[in-house]
Amino acid sequence: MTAMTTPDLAGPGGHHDVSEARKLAMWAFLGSEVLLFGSLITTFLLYRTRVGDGPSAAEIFDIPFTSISSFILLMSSLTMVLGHHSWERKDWRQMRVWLLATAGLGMIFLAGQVFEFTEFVHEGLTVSTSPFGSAFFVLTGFHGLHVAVGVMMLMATAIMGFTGKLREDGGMNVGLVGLYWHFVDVVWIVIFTVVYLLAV
Amino acid sequence: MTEAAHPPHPTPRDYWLIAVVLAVITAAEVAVAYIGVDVVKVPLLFAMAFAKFVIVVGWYMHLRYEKKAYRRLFYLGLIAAPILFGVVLFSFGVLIGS
Amino acid sequence: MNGTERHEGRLRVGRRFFRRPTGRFVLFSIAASVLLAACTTDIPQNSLDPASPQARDIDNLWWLVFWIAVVVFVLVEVALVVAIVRFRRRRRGPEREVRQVHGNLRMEIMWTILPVVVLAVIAVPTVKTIFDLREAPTPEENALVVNVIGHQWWWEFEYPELGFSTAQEMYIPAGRSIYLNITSADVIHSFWTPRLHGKRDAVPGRVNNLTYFADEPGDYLGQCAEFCGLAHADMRHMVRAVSAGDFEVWAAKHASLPEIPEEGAVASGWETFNIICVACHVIGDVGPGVDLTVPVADRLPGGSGDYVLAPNLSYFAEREKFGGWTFENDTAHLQAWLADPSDLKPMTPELNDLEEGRVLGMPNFGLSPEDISNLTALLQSLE
Amino acid sequence: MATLTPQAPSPASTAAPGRGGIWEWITTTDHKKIGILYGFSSILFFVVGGVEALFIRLQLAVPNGEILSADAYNQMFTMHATTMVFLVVMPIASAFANYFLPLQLGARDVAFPRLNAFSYWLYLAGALFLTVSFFVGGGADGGWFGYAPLSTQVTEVVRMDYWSLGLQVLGVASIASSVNFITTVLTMRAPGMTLMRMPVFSWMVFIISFLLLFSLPMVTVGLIQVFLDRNIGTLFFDAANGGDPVLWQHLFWLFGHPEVYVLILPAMGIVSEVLPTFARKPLFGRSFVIFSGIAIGFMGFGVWAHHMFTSGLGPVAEAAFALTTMFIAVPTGVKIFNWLGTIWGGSLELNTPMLFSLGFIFLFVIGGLSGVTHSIVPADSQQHDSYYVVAHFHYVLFGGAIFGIFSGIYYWFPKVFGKLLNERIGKVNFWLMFIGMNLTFAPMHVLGLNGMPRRTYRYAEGLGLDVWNLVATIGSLVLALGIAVFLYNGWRTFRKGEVAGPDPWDARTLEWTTSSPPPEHNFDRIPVVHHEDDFWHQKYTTDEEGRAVAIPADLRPVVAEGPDEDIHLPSPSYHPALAGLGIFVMLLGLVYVPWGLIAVGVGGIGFLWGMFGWSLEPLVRGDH
Ligand code: HEA
Ligand code: HEA
Ligand code: CUA
Ligand SMILES: [Cu+2]
Repeated sequence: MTAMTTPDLAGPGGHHDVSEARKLAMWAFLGSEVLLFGSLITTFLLYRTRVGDGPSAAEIFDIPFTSISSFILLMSSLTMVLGHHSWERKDWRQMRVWLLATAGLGMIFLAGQVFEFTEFVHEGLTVSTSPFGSAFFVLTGFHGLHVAVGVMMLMATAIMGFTGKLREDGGMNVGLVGLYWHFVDVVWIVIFTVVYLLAV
Repeated sequence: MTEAAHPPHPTPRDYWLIAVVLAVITAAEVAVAYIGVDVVKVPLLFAMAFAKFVIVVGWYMHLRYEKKAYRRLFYLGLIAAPILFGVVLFSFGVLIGS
Repeated sequence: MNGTERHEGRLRVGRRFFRRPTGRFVLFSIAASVLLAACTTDIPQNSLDPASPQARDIDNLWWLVFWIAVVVFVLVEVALVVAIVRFRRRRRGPEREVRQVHGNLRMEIMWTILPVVVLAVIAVPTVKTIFDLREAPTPEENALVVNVIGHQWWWEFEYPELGFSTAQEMYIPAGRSIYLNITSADVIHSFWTPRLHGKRDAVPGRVNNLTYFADEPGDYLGQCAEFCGLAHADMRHMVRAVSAGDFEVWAAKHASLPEIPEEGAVASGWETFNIICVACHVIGDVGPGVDLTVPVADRLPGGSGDYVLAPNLSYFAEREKFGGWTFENDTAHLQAWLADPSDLKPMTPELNDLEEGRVLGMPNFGLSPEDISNLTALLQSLE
Repeated sequence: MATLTPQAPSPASTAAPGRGGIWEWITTTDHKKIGILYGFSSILFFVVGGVEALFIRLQLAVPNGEILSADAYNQMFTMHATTMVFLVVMPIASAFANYFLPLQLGARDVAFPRLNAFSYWLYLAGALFLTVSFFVGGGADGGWFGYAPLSTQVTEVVRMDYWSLGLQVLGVASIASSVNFITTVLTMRAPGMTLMRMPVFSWMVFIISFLLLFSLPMVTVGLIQVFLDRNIGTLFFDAANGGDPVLWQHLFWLFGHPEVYVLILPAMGIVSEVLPTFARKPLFGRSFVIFSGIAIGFMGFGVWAHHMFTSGLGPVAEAAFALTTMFIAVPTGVKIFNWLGTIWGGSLELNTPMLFSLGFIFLFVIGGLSGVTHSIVPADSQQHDSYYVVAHFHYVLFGGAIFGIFSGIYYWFPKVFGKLLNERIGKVNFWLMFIGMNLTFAPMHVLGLNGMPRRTYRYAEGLGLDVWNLVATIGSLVLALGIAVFLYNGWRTFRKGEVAGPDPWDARTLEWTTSSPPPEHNFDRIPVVHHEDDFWHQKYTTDEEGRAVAIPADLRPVVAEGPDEDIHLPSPSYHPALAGLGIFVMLLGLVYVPWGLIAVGVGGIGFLWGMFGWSLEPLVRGDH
């Protein structure tokens, strides 16, 4: 915080740049989200071996399956950044394609998660089987929730792109949605390692 | 408010390249998880996850190209989290135990 | 009039403050409250009236820190009051401007370093005492182990080496180390006997330790200190330190089964006990007891039968008070309790779930007056 | 609110005229109106929380008090603390921040006016939701830090559901306004207003925004876990099945300790504004006051486990946290000493705002020193969860935060409402509160050392507690009288207060350059800043000795010299309020799953409607 006193941040005066401010706000919010997921991950680390009578991580995880869905989510960052690129160039048509592709990949990921959850429940792991189960479902479920919100925002922006309501200083813009989306992806990178790969 | 040191923004070609790198690391991660020796496995996995993290945040989220203020906002959270949670886990004996 | 003259004039006013009645009153009340807290010895839970080496260590540390704090307090507050009195604007009138001082680096450094030094002085004995008090008794000390188990809303005391358990009153031999294993059967409680030691939380699923050592035989009152729900206020206990000989006698009594007469009111009470009370309570070997040979660390809170559900009543009559050491153990209170426990002590037995091991109070069984007097007779016979 | 007659619209303003009345308040996106909304709501809840406190004190006046049942008592202190902390001190700081941050920075509004409105409505939704619980199944009764597994026990009773959901929503509201304030500070300062020239109050708001941003997520996760343990059978805090209740303590206090600095730093900011104004001297060691605030912010994240000294952390962790805790006294001391330096050699005008600030210093030092005695772990094992702790935190919270806030109210009231609070009544108000406060809370030190545990609805005779409890109760009545006098003062002032000019105190910062109350657009022209305390430098210069010399009015520089431009004020919008209402309905529904799911649906629709409407409507209507 100390170094923020550098004069390069001196107020720009009355006419502040709205989209810059939004980006800054989004970064601050994401900084806060780091602590949110940090707490969930910490809970998981504390409970990952407390499996009680229920199945353990190693017994039920299907690493190849999760690797594929992780890969899909990772690639959605690529489509996202390409959409962002088109948005910056004001190529609305391409932008819509990439945004919808991103939303699509996100939905595939979510479908994978739903499938995974039902599998686990069948194999006897629910939220109330063991602290491991609670921590696992709440952590990954929370991440899933973030993905779902991201998908909704992507769809909304894409639709706004169709109807021409999307302006550069609109309340939601592709820049912001992009930051959020990448962040959700980044969180999954950590979850994939901490939750899945460490259990092998 | 021009920060002269800004490197040029990546192009779509760069984005695709980065994606390939990310894919390769992911493959390596899975491989290490299965065949790695226990002593090196955990640090290696964390190193690779960290690399992916940095790549996505730096290039896809353009943090490399942003103003210092943005970076600091995010870094604050990023630095606080491992320290605080490290202490919590330590007090539960998790870090020493496993 | 130049500045210095004016300032001297004001300083005098500052001195005068403490000679005025208000000033004296302020000083007096501060001194008085300190003395009252420190010097009264007939307060059963006075944390500044130590009766054990541990409590004495804490007490010494407290007074060191207290007096340092008093010095800081006096310096800062006197500076504040003097500044107010000396520099206050007296009369309305044309504004007299003062020098615009922006700061002084040397002073900043000084008042950063000085507190650091003071705190460093406090830190050394603090850290030392933390580690000292954590030390478990050595084998030579031949400590007596007592498991202290918090329940909503009473304390259970197990003597695993002696093979029995009791409730509300913890007997210990004076002059011998007692090693406490503190845990809980339900929510978090905190075991606190101020004259013997600081408090330690009873956390379900964990065992916390504390060493007690009563210098002299005597009664030491204590109370649950962590909020644990409805009757947290009524969750007290009494530590009875007795001589080694008396302790032997007491332990021998508890290690044997109480005798119940074959007939009379007591016998009828025993019948009722075996029909109703036995669902939760233990007398002798009757009732849902637990296996004391299982280390307390290996037991789980909750429904697995690892802890008893209600106080052991084996030698109930020896207790001075019951119900979380809250009510006189006399006929009137016992009968009132049996008639409607929740009327005496706030509890929510309607939320009990014995299967889950959840007991939030003794239910009202709608006992007849006859049952009540028989049960009272039974309880009073258990000396 | 007759004093709020809208200012004559500035010719440059393009804001759509409001429809007036209630609707104007519901749809407002003006940071000043939102600030006033926050202010009045918190005063209202202050009375609620205060009356709860009075019930507590009346119950404890004599041994075995019988005014409240144990059940009612437990609700009282839980809701008293929850109300005071989350519905009074935090939002009232938010009130000041909303109103004065833009004015002190020389800006027309905060960075995101509609998000700002949304924060308020979310706060109100959470506050009403928590308070409503009293009338439907009972207020929360698990203590303000809701230790698990007590808070997750007995899931068929809904009380702690209200608590966990309500706090959750208040947390989201706070995160939103923190993001808003951070962005405002970083992007909206007037030209020339470097960070080091920023007024100290704005600095403290900036700092607490970071504290909230990084501490609220922890408790959010904890609250979710409590809610899920209660409602869907997760096992986070279920020791019987391998969960660990101590995890909750970490998550709560990782938030809870930074939170107490969130409560005190704004008050310290206020004191740092008031003292220089009425000492007629600049703040002594200004940069040290600011940096010590930053230091407190950082260190505040490293001490949380001092609330868990008796939970069995182990000696290493206990020693470590004892050290971090006691050394937080150093930056705090720096502040205290610099305030002393500020008044030393000044010309002190002992009016009400000044008295409250001086009272703040006096009382906070006491609370701070008892805080340091808490950090002595062995001693804390006696003090913890006793009335000694209650004494500590009321000295810092009431003597500190509330006194600072009262100072701020007396100081800024004329700016906000254009009228001065009465001085004579103000002094009576101060002395009643000062005496009452000490009568109430000083005896609690003794009570605690005499072994009185907190959160006990009754105590037995003969424990040496009777006298001091009675004194405390009498003190609380004096305190109540003082606050009643304050309420009367406010009410009287609205009716016949003395009209204040734009700058009644001859103050130092930019908010005093505008009219009282300020026009809707704050500044006709955005000021250009050349100094810290810029306004003072417009009015004064110094002679060779460094004494202030007033600059004759006709020689003063032009106050506002920024570019003359079109002023775009954000248009009113009902969407933030609608989204807030939606959340309120959803919350109610969540408590009563499954049939409450209908309400969740209805509320969800309202919420989404608000959000979408919000993101589709332009910030400034008629723009583009
Ligand atoms: C405004 C809120 C506020 C503030 C500012 C503080 C400030 C401090 N607090 Fe307090 N605290 C609370 C609110 C606050 N606290 C609350 C609400 C609780 C109880 C929660 C609950 O259980 O319900 C609590 C509880 C609490 C505990 C736990 C007690 C227990 O439950 O057992 C501890 C333990 O260390 C503690 C310590 C401190 C310290 C060291 C400071 C320091 O920051 C104080 C520093 C200030 C000074 C020391 C005075 C000025 C300095 C000088 C004049 C310099 C010279 C001084 C020295 C050399 C010593 N506090
Ligand atoms: C900022 C926070 C804050 C504030 C301001 C206060 C203010 C007060 N508090 Fe509280 N308190 C807490 C925070 C606060 N408290 C916390 C965190 C706890 C811990 C709870 C827990 O353990 O979970 C606590 C607990 C607590 C207890 C301990 C309860 C227990 O452990 O059993 C007590 C006991 O005396 C108490 C008393 C008071 C009193 C008398 C006031 C007084 O200062 C109140 C003054 C206000 C009034 C008296 C209202 C005046 C208004 C009127 C009289 C209106 C008149 C109406 C008209 C004219 C229309 N508080
Ligand atoms: Cu048990 Cu409080
Ligand atoms: Cu704290």
